[in-house]
Amino acid sequence: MPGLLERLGGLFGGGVDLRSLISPGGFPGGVHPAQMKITAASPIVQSPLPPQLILPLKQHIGQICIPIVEVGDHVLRGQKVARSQGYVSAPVHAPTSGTVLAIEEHAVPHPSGMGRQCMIIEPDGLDEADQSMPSLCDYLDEDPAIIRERIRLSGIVGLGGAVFPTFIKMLRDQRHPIETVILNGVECEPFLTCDHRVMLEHGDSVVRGLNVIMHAVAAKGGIIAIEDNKPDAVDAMREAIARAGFEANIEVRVLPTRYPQGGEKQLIQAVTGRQVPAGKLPLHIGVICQNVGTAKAIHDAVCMGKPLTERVVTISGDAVPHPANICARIGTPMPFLLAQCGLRDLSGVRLIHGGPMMGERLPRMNVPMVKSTNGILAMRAESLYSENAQEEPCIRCGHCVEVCPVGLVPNELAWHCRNDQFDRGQEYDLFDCIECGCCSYVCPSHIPLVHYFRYAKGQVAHIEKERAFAELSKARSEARDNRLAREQAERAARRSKVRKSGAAEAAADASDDTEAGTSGAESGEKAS
Amino acid sequence: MSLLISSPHAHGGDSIRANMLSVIIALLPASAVAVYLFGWLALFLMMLCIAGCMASEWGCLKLMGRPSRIGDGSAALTGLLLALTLPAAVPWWMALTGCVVAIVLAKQVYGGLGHNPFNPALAARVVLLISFPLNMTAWLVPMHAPMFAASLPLNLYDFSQCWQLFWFGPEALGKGLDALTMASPLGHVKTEWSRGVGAIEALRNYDYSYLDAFLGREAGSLGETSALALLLGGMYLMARHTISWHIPVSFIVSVYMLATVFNAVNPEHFAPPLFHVLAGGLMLGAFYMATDPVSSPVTPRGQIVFGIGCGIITWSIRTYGGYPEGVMFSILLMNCAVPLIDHYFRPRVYGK
Amino acid sequence: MNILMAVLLLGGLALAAGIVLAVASRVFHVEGDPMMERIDAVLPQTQCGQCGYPGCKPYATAVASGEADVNKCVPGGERAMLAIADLMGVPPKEVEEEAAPPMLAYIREDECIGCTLCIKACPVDAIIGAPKQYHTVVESHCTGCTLCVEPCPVDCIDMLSKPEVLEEWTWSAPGKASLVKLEGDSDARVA
Amino acid sequence: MSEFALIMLSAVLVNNFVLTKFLGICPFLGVSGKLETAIGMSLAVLFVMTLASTASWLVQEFILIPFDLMYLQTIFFILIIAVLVQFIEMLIHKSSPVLYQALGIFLPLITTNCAVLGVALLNVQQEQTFMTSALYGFGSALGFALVLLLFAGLRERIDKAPVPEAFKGSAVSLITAGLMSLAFMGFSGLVKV
Repeated sequence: MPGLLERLGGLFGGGVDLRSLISPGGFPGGVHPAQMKITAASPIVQSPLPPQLILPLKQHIGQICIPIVEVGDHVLRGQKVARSQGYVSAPVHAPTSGTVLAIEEHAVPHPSGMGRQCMIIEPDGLDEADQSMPSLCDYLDEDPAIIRERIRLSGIVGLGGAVFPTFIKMLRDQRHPIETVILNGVECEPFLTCDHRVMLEHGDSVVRGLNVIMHAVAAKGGIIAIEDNKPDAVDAMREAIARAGFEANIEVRVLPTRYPQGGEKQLIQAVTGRQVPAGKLPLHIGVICQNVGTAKAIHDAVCMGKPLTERVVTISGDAVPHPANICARIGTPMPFLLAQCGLRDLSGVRLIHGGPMMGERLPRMNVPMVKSTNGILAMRAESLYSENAQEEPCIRCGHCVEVCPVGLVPNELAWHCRNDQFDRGQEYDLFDCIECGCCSYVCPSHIPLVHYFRYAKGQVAHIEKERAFAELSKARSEARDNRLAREQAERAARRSKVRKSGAAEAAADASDDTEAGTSGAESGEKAS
Repeated sequence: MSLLISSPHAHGGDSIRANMLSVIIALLPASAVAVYLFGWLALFLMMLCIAGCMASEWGCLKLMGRPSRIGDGSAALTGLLLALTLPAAVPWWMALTGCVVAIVLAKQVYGGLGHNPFNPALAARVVLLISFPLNMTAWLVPMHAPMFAASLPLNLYDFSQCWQLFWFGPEALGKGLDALTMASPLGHVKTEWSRGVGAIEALRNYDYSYLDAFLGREAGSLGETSALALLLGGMYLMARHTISWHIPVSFIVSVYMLATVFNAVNPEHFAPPLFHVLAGGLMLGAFYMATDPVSSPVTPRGQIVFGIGCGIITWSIRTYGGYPEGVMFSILLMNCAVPLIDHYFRPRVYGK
Repeated sequence: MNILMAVLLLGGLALAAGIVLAVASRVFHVEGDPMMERIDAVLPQTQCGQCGYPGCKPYATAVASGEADVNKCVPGGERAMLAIADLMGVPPKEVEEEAAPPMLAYIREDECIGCTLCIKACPVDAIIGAPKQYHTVVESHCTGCTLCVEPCPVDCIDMLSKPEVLEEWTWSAPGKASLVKLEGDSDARVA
Repeated sequence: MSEFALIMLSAVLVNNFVLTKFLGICPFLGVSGKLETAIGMSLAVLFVMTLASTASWLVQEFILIPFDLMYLQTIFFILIIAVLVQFIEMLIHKSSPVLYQALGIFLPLITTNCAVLGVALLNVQQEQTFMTSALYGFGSALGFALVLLLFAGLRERIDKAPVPEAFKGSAVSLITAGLMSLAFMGFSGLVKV
């Protein structure tokens, strides 16, 4: 039935589906892109070790890590090789045993194509594990703080793509007790099936992981949210819950398929019917949201003592001969993974890091997969919509307004961004945009709306930064002017004193230069 | 070097062309009714207007050195819409003037597609109405009009007669314009009103029938007479999601409500609601003109405000104004307010 | 007689009006002109002097008093010009000089003779050092104004372009070419 | 009561100062670039026009008619209006610097705004009473404000549109005003005063 409706909707109008008329519940807006989940039935295969692993030292939102091993060192699988710096950070672990070849800048999966500090590890093929971290099998007896610390030390970040350090989301705040943990098994992006396969094949770990999270935040209930296009995952999760005996407080919630249901705030609204107030976090309404992959990683870290060193990746796209779900070590170069799926010649191919709706096109091919890599799409250049679209004038059809899950007016917003009217853009709630891409998806004029929003966000940040720097410079400049004026006054006073006392003036003059120099240096140091 | 390209990398496949095309398709029933009622004249007029608008568009873009956009169908749609709002007996040069006004003055001057604040077809029509009030209110007696069943002044299915009339005016047929035309229901009611005759009485002496109005067998502009054909097309547009329900429904409902209230207060004096809904250009305006995406609000709430505004102005002008019909004016007036409506009636932002 | 009456009445009314306005101007007197401050706030505060004034504040004062054009701030570029024009309520003027990409001063320390001349020249005290000691530029404070280059007697100060880092990268406007080089067309066969 | 309502309706919609009487075109074009400024200007005009029509009525009734100085009508009215505007400018400068900044040069310009003088003269011509002249002034100002706001909204959109070079700026603005004026013709005959 859903498939039929979708086809019917596609027949009637581009992208806008009739089902949104039938099930008005949940979040507003949204679209129904073609699913393209061609790897849904492909079991997860284990990737062999690549000849080299490229480990970016920052794979999360927050501060970059500091390497704690040196070039030439031998490392073990799961050994921490870079420690976190600052609070919002997650350490990096060696994905396998081997030798550190270099710590240098290397291209990372980023739309800019720029590089960042990476650790290059050459595997020794033995895959020896670092056993120093004990498993906490009886996690229910452990203090939640210990579990959180374990999750922090294991380098776990949100694997749905946001890569926010997980332990921060699990902090307990007495004023806002967590009632429900929502496990995000929605996977609304087309093509991607890694979460789907994880639920099918690692259901027990996922449920156990959810239980760990519930224990850590003292939540009473857990909900695993799955879209109705994955009935097998729903069954698998229900069975896993029954096996673990958690029927009383964990339930599976089946949601009608709609993009971007996997967005944290959208999912919370779809499941609880409540919106997270602006400027607040989900925990303020008693909810936290975690991805199913994250739950599995938490399970592995807590119950098996394994830090985050591998994850499941969907390799798909129309240029891939044999699409697959691959469990690979973090740091595995993408061409190595693509080669396993039969794609060796990368000419005329465009790589997308993530799904087609929110994933980024990668200008560089030889980049590693990282913690946020849920999918790698290799698309033929000619079939990549974003590369071939011709922007036409907006005809103000309002489809973007209808599909925006946040309630923005994308066409007006893009208009302001395009004209560099960034204050008007902020007035139109630019920073509430979640960049889900629904607006661009339905736009009959092929306007790259999301691109305009990203451009404007970047510009606003840039302007803010410049303004802050200008403030600082102004303060320094004023301080200098004041100092010079003061010195001049002092000198004049001294001179007149010297003259009065009849002493030689030359001494004062001679000391002028040195004085200015040292005082300048002093104030400079003070200010810095 | 390459262009930086942001997500999303997929698209639903909608296009401007598809949107314009579906509106043109939705207008087919009304166009067919126009041909049924006004024969060759309707066909001539529609073809002339479509050609005129497309030529104007092509010329403008050529003159400005901008890439041609003829293929997107927006000019053709404007032409068709303009033709459907014209009385069948307008001289060809008047229609052509309308085309030029619509495309040049109301659209290309503003930068072309997507930037015109006013509906081009309506802007052209109002220019014509004010410049040539006589021709623009002379409603040709249509074929199949019940009251003229016995003695039609002119056979509009006769190609050569229509050809003569179209290019050389009624004089070429040896007749005055008055001999070929009749009053439209709205015009009749307005005239009687100014003589102090109530609406019910006026409709009675006009031989008005709701069924004829619904099917379209009455005097009026080419495409505005048949509520049935227009409704069919409107349904199609809504089903295809080219337009949303907000504007047509709020427009028609607000006219209906106002008419109901006043009709209830004084039934002799004020025209009944159903008459208002079926009369004149309301259906055409509500489904095809007010919903013109470029000149209407984008937000659902804004669209409802827009529709209600159109409804109130339409009813007021019809009832109290100097002109018998207010749909065109009401839409143009509300077009002026669209930027403000869009600014002040935005959707609620998530969590705010 | 009639004329006299008219003159008297008109004169009287005008006089009364004048008195009312005079009193009002006293009562509603407004202190100061905040315009200079507001213009100063939109300037980039590089203190580079490229506008022909010795710093940002002097330029702001000159603009506010109508002396200087709105388009003289080179590092501020078009954005600063538009902001100033908007504040002053005058039509925008094209910025004549293209702003150089953001630069940082760098002192080749082994060549530095420790003369402190650059320290004195720096408008924001971003150079530290003592006489006869190496000087160095505090990167996070340098505005890239180039004022220190000229005074250096041994020409040991270079203006280097600011290194691009991933964290500060932002999206350029759609349709604008960026410096991103796309693999996959030329250097294929990576695996 | 219904007489007052009709006066208002007539002044706002049917006999709109800008679009049917073509008075006050200068501020209509000059201050409509931005919605914010237009709102400020509307408020100022609302204030000035209401006051001006009452003040000029008073001058008319108590100075001009008793002393038979009708031939000095224009000069008296201009004097009164100029003083009013000056006074209001000072008041706004003191009380709301933001509004003062927004209005900028246009507040003094109201002095020479033909709409203000027009409403004073029309009042005299139509032999209004004190109440109706105040109402007429207010209504006319409201009509001006309405059209100014609508126009400012449109202009904000048009100014950023890829208007052909030859039509940029006031040309396209005047065309828009013309089309608006055509649309407002729909109201003609709505109220017969």
